[in-house]
Amino acid sequence: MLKINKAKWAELFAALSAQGTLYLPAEVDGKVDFTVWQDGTEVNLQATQTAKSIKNVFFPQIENLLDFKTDGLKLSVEQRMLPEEDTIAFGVRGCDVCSFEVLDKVFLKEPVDAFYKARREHCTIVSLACSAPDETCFCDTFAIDATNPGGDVTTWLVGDDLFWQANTDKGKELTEKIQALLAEGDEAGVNAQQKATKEIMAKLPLADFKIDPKIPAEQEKVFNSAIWKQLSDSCLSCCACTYVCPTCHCYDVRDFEIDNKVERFRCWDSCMCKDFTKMAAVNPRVSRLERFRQRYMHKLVYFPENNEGTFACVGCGRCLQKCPVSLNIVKVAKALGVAKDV
Amino acid sequence: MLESEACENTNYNPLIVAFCCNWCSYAGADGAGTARKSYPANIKIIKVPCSCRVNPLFVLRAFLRGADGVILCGCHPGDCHYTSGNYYTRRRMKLLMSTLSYLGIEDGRMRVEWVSAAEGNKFSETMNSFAETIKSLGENVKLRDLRCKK
Amino acid sequence: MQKIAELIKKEAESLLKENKVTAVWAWQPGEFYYDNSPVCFTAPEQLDKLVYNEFCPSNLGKYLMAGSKKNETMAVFAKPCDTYGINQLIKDHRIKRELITVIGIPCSGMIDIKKIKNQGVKGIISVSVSGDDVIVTTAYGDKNFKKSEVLLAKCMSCKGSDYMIADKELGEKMEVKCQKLNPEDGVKKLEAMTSQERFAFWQQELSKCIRCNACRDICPACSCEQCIFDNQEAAVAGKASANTAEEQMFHIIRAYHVAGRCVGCGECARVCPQGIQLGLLNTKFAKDINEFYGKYQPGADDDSKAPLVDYKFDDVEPTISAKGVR
Amino acid sequence: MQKIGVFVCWCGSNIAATVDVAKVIESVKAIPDVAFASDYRYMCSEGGQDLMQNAIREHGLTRVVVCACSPRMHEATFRKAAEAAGLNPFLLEIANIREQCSWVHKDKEVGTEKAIALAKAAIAKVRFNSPLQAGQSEVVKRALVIGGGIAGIQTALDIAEAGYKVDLVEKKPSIGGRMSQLDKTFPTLDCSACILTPKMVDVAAHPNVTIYTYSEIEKVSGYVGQFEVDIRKRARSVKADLCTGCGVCQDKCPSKKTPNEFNQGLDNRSAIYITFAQAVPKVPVIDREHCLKFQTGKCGICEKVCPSKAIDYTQEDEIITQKYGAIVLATGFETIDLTKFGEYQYGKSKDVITSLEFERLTNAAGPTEGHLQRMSDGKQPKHIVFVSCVGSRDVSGRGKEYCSKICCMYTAKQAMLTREKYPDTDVTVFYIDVRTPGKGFDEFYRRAVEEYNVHYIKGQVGKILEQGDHLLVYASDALSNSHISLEADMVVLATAIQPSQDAKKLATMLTASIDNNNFFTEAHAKLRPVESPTAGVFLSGVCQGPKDVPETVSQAGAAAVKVLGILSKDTLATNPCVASCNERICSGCLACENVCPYGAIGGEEKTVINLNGKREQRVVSVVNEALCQGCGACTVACPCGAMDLNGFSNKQITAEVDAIC
Repeated sequence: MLKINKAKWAELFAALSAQGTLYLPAEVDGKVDFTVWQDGTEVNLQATQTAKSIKNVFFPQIENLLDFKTDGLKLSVEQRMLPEEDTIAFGVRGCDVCSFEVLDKVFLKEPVDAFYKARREHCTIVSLACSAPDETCFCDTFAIDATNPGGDVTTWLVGDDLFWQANTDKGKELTEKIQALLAEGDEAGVNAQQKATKEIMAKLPLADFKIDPKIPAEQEKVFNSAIWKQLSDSCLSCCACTYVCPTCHCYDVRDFEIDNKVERFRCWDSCMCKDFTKMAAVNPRVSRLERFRQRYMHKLVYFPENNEGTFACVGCGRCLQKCPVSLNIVKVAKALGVAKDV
Repeated sequence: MLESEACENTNYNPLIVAFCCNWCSYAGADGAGTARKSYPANIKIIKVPCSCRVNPLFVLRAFLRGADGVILCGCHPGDCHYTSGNYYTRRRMKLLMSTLSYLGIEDGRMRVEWVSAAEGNKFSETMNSFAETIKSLGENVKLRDLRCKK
Repeated sequence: MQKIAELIKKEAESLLKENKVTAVWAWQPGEFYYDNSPVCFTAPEQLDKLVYNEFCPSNLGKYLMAGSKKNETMAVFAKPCDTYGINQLIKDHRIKRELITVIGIPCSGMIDIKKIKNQGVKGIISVSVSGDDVIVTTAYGDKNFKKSEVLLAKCMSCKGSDYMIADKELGEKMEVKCQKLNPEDGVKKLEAMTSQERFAFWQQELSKCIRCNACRDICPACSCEQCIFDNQEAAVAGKASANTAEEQMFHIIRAYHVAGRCVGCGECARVCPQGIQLGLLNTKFAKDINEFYGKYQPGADDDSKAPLVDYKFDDVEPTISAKGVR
Repeated sequence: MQKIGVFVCWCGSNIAATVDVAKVIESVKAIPDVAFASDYRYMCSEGGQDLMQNAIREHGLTRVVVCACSPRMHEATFRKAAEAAGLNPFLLEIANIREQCSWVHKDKEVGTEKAIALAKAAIAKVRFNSPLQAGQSEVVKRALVIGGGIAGIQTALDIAEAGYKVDLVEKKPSIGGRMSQLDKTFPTLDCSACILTPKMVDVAAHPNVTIYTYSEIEKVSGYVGQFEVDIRKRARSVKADLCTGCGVCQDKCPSKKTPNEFNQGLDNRSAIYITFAQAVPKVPVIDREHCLKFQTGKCGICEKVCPSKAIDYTQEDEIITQKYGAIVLATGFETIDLTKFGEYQYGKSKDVITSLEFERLTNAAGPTEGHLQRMSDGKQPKHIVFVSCVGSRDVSGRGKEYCSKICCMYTAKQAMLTREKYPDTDVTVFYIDVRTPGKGFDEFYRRAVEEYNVHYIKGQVGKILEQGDHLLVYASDALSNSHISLEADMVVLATAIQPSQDAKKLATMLTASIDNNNFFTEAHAKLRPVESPTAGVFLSGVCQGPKDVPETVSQAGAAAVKVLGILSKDTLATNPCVASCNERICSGCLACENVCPYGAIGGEEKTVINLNGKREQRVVSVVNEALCQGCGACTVACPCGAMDLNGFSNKQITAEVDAIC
């Protein structure tokens, strides 16, 4: 295991940044979010959670796909360039790392999403283990080990030292490039931190929250549950949960017309929205109940059913923090009785 | 400062959208035409039945799409063809202008003027003075959608 | 607050038992004490889940819209500030007055959990409030706060303990005890800046927007069947932020559409997941309206003419002076 | 996709001199849905219209854009032509490339570029035009004439003669107006009363005419063919049906200190009075402000002396509500206030009078029974100075910039008549210019100078001072470029005239526009001089601009003809450019109802299909298309865009904005 002292982090970030665009959690205007590192960026590795997820980096909220141009009566189509620059996502927590597994199952399956794939292939993920989980965290529910978050490189922040361990070829390649900055480190500190963190996690309110892996099989029963009405009645149908969720991946394709040009772009969408997926003029899920149910059925039932039991949730807890009316997947799962709340 | 740069650039020809009510200001513009009172060509008029038909959305849309200035002309208060339309315009636009200023948009990018059907002269003078103001303010960069580059 | 919670429960029980209403809107607890959600109770046996404490900021008025269309009789518990929004919804014909029973409940201010968490508090296990003392028990140890220092911004500019509409009032009126904030102070501060500074400020604020529409969806003045920004026909529909200009447009128009109708409940700013200071925009409109057209408090009644659908012959002209819009 | 036809007019050289028409054609042809584009020397000519109609038929055009003069000129022409070719007339738009392009820009390149931009904006708009069907509204076969002077009387008579009912409303207790105050009329010198009185009698006696004197317009609503008007008939305190007009009441009335308006305040009248001897109706009215009975409760003499028991102190104002198909404004004029012209001593010296006062002074029925005498001492003036252009053609801001038109002639008349009746009286006229364009006018003026020896001095009077019982007039003589001063016994000011004070109020009620001087604006200065821009409202007499009697009478007749054009129809096509509410998205907030100036919008609880395709019951806005005038105030008040305006829809305007920017 390698390590690097806080005193040398600035050098580390500069070195990483030389390898590609470096995204890392930084504080901007009182909020910690993934930001492109530059000299002077206020890096924050203490925050349990970035406000928005790492999804923004791989699957940005808005992305131009192609342009149509007219010249008199002639029409030409121009593809937008694939985003093929090298990037490094640094300081990604375990939950967010696992969100790629979910997104990969969507975007890398046929038909492959070329834009996502290009970004994904050109990115090296440097994860950061959790040491101070919050009450909203429940990654453990999905067997995610926040203390050993994986990715191409795993890092642990113990005291003023950042411990560094390459996991994949990509990770090793990156490590070699910055080898000069890293020193040999002792695993004991990391192990102690992992143990302490797990003890804390056990004390948190959601420690016992588990989702019954058998629920996909009970699809019909869950779908027809009477509880949806009461739950959805309180939902505002905003998209706050969707947009902060690291695994939600729906998008809409729209055109922006400018004189003799049309820019076709995609932008995030949410199944909670009234105007989501308009078929024959209207959203087939006409009621708030249906739309609300769809989001949670998708996360807890349909997605695992189609993807070897993987839930479309990584327990990051962002929706618990951001919902204007404090509705969230935990409340829903518990209300539905699919939680094994021991 | 953007402002001073634009001042020096004498070739800068600001794009101005003028919403004119059918009964007074559009007729005033016609009057300016009949009297051959010129004003910059980059001022383009959109006819609306009454100034109260102008939604702040249209104004913002014009800015978003790259207009450097938007001017709204209607009948003088009290003379509205529809009795009270311009009284609503007055409140609506007052608030919109105040808010644009509050958002840090240059004062003067938007203007409201009352021009009657008989005031061809005033129409032309107003347009000339507005174009001058916009010229001194320079290009609208603050409200423009970057996709709409001209 | 505990005492009031009991009164609420009793009232809800009698309303449902005596079939005076078919539904009662109140709050139910969440996972962490501070995350209560609005809920609709339809049977007395559900009421053991009813909660009322310092974490019930939501205005329940907007939830009455759906039932109103179905001619359902509903009761709603409303804090003094909530009654403004309810009046506004009645005025906008989104709620039928005759269908609803408004029960005023006293409030001594709601706590902003973000203020607590922003001080580095993590792993909250429970919160207990007694008078001005707030004890937060966390997995990392206990933390103490003064309630008056961790109130929601909207409570620090509380409009008072009077109900603008109430068929019945429970308990005794309470006051919010804290250093009072005037929402207009923030606006004045911005107004005093230079144009460039203001632009820079709003660029930063509005560029945070992710267009989740939470501000709109919580707003008691935003009660349209279909928001113009969701209407493809309106040519302003936008889901995502292409650049700040679109965000500016959305927020200007939203503030403009609620101008003279915004009751100043501060919910938009509270629910914004990005922490945009939306109140600064709505309060600006309110301040301008008060200055230009005379004092007006939306939601104080359900029949006055809103300033933007009204006029006077001698209204101030939209002219520009050297110092800006006057 | 639409098939749009674009037609670019040269307007001779009016457009073609500044706009490269061929280039405009070339540019619009490159727009995908432009199926046909052509230019023509005069699109409004028969040939131009044929070109358009043939193209519509041959190319199956679904939309048409005409790049030509202002839509105010020929939109109706082109729409009619399009309709004749089978295209809904509202699928045509005009790009105004004359008034708003070629006439205001000189550079051909700039003009061409702008013309292309305007054409593109019109094309962008027309794509979203929808076919509109004009509805029909019934015509109420009754006209209203506001103002009972010669203009109103003539208009009312002409309409009545054609067989239609007409109501004549006059604010004063009698009809007759200004003309009844005049002594003689130029250039024929007929006695004004002698020619006016028969007309007054005719109109009063006409079975189709109802006269409301001492009445004012209270409220106007509705639209052409269907105006609804409230007339406030003020309480006369005299029962008109019982009164015989004997005049005993005014003789016996003890309150006789009220300035007599009819004589321009030169003498006093009683509190109960008949305006003048030939008044129609010849029924007195009690001026309650000056009546002892009303002010103190004591008196009641008139009631006691009235032989026909016609006095009624309890009478109250009456509101008469009546529907009309058309309205004529004939509100006339008044002289301007001279307080800002201190140099003339008007109001300070009793011997400085206005020309209208002079008319009363020389009239046999006036305060001096026609004897020309000074108001100060009753002596006959030996030297009179007339000052023309007092407040007219005044750019100082104190008076009026316009020429009052009638002053030169009546000054000549007054000077001439003075000289004729009092040959020993010396008459001097100061003038800026003498304007005499009219039949027999210049001859008349020359007679005054040559036959009657009236001294005409081109120059302006700078100051008048009182000196003993004389007036000292300081003036400039522009021809000799010298300052002169002369003594006068009387000075007559040819005071500028201005529209009656009521014009502004009426303009607001009728939504008829007025110009900077409060004269009503005509729909077109040359081609529609008697029509106001508001459909169904016409202009008669000086309320539209200064006129003499014959001009007034001819315009009065013209206005009557325009009214008859409406009244002779059973129905009128309504403006289809009205607001419409999309009930699916209307939230029922009714902000639209609050701003509608016509009360055309109301909320209704309705079962509507909601956005999810389901039925639901809620309040929505409903537009009464017959009442809606299409201003669009509601469309902006509506936050969700449910309310839209035909012909100027959100989409159309947005498309124009996008095309321009």
